[in-house]
Amino acid sequence: MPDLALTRALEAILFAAEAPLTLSELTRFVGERGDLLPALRALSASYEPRGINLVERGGRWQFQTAPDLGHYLRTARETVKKLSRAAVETLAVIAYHEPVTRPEIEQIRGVAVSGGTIDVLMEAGWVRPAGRRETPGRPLQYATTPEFLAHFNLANRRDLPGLADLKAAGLLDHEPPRELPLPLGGREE
Amino acid sequence: MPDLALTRALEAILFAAEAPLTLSELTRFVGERGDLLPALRALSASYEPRGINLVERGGRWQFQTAPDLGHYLRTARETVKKLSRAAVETLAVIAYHEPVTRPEIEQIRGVAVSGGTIDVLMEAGWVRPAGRRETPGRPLQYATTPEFLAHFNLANRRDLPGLADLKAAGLLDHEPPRELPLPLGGREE
Amino acid sequence: MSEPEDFSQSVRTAPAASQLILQLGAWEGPLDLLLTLARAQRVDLAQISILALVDQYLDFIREAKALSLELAADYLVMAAWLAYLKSLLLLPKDPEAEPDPAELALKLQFQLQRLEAMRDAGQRLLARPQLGWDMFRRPKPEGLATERRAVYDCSYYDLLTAYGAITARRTKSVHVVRRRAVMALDEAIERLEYLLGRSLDWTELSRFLPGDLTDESYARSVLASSFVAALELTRQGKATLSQGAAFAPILLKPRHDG
Repeated sequence: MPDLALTRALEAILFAAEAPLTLSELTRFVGERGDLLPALRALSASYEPRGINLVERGGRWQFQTAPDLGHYLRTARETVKKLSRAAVETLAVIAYHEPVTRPEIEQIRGVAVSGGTIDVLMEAGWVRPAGRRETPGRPLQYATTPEFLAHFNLANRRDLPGLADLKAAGLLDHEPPRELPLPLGGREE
Repeated sequence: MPDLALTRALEAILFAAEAPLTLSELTRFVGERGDLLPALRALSASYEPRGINLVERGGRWQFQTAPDLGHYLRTARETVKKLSRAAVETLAVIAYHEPVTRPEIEQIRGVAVSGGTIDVLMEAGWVRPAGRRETPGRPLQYATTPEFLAHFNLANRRDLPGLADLKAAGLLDHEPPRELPLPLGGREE
Repeated sequence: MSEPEDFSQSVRTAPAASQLILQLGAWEGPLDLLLTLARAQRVDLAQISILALVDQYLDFIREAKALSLELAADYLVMAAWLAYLKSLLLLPKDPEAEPDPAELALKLQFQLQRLEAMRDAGQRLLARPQLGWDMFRRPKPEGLATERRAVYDCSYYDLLTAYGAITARRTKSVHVVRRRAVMALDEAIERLEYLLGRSLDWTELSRFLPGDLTDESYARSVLASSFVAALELTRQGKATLSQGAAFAPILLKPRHDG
């Protein structure tokens, strides 16, 4: 392990932090000490076998309990809200295609997406508006958040299950130039 | 270390707990597994060199940051503030007339000096209380600090330009006007 | 298998249109229905026969209509579009055809594959360890403190200008009117009356002024005050004034009869 004093400081800071911290936030607390990444990686490795893990999620570092120990901790906790099928599908479309506009989501799902579906995902903190597409109409784009990655235990978007295969199969390409004139249903959920 | 699975469970439970836990509370979470104390002691020992420690306080176990690292958990964010005109003037009076009492500052400025003004100058580190004047009422005197000299790049107070210098530099803007003083009361800024 | 099969299972084993009709309303629009039908073919979506799929969809719509089930407009629009696609696919291949029916079929296939992939991805996401269920963070972290420390900005120039301003203001506020050398009117009257009493005939006013006036401003003050004193004494009937012409010497004579 590199500098023990630095490692201990990082440990204490991450433990006491109210939210996951980026490298630059960590630097503000430990002071200029060169590259923190090797120290964080070593620390993370040292926690790997433990019941507490140090993980990087979307560029932010945090401690959390090991994923296999959830059953010890669930008792007193409310269960995760059940997402509708439409919401899960919309979340997947946004995660795998981001940044993506609502018409694109509808095109992929073949259904008009109700405003409520994206709202639910934004309320959960997993989806955010991500600027406007510079095309006629300047439609709003959506993307996932670091909290989305943290929630599903993903280090970054490359960790999305099956992402590489889907890409290789061309299924994440923005479709061939002309879209099918498929009618969109008004029904969802 | 005894049972790794037990140790990991204890680790996760103590990490995610809202409050320090007693042995019997821990037992409720992990189930009957015999005496937890050896496992807790071993776990505590394994955290000893780390930035996070596992400690027992009055029969309750909890994780906390190592006591020597408190200073890492604070950071200072500097914001630049402009001194008010009243503060600059007060500072100037103190610098030219130190040690000087508040009534004297008021007399020289011709305006009542609010306590907050001197507080700001003390917060900035430029002014300090400098004992009491041995006159009736024993008023507190103020003087400048070494930081004041450092901030304005002065070797000592004698480096402050005299009135003649100020006039020559055009800083003492105009001579007292010839006409009679206006019959006004206190002139505030 | 004694357990009741779920719907997707039953579609796979018995893709009869009648069973599908019972499930009307379970689909999120025509594309969803198409995907369900495609899956019922139990072949890789990449290998699927679009023509067979189109037939299945059209059969489904026809049967639903036969049973007088309410069909959403978009299902019918899709049926019309698929019927059109089918006719294009069945016609002899025309290289000039626009749009190319084979390309349209490929796009439909792509859309079905993509929808299935996303549906699958959603399930795989849900299968992952989740925060608040599998992993937990500290519920009440102490938090990190950010102390806001103010750094005050004041230049040396600001400091000196301020002192300059105070000094200027101060000199102003303690300004004292310099005592100028003047002869007050009372004094002038008293003096003139005394001197006039000792003269007998017309005498120039200037002759009554003190002779040793070196201070010019005092001299002017004496002249002015003495002139006003002469006017005052005349008004009181103690003197008579005379002047031959403009700017001629002013003459003064006592009057004793008043």
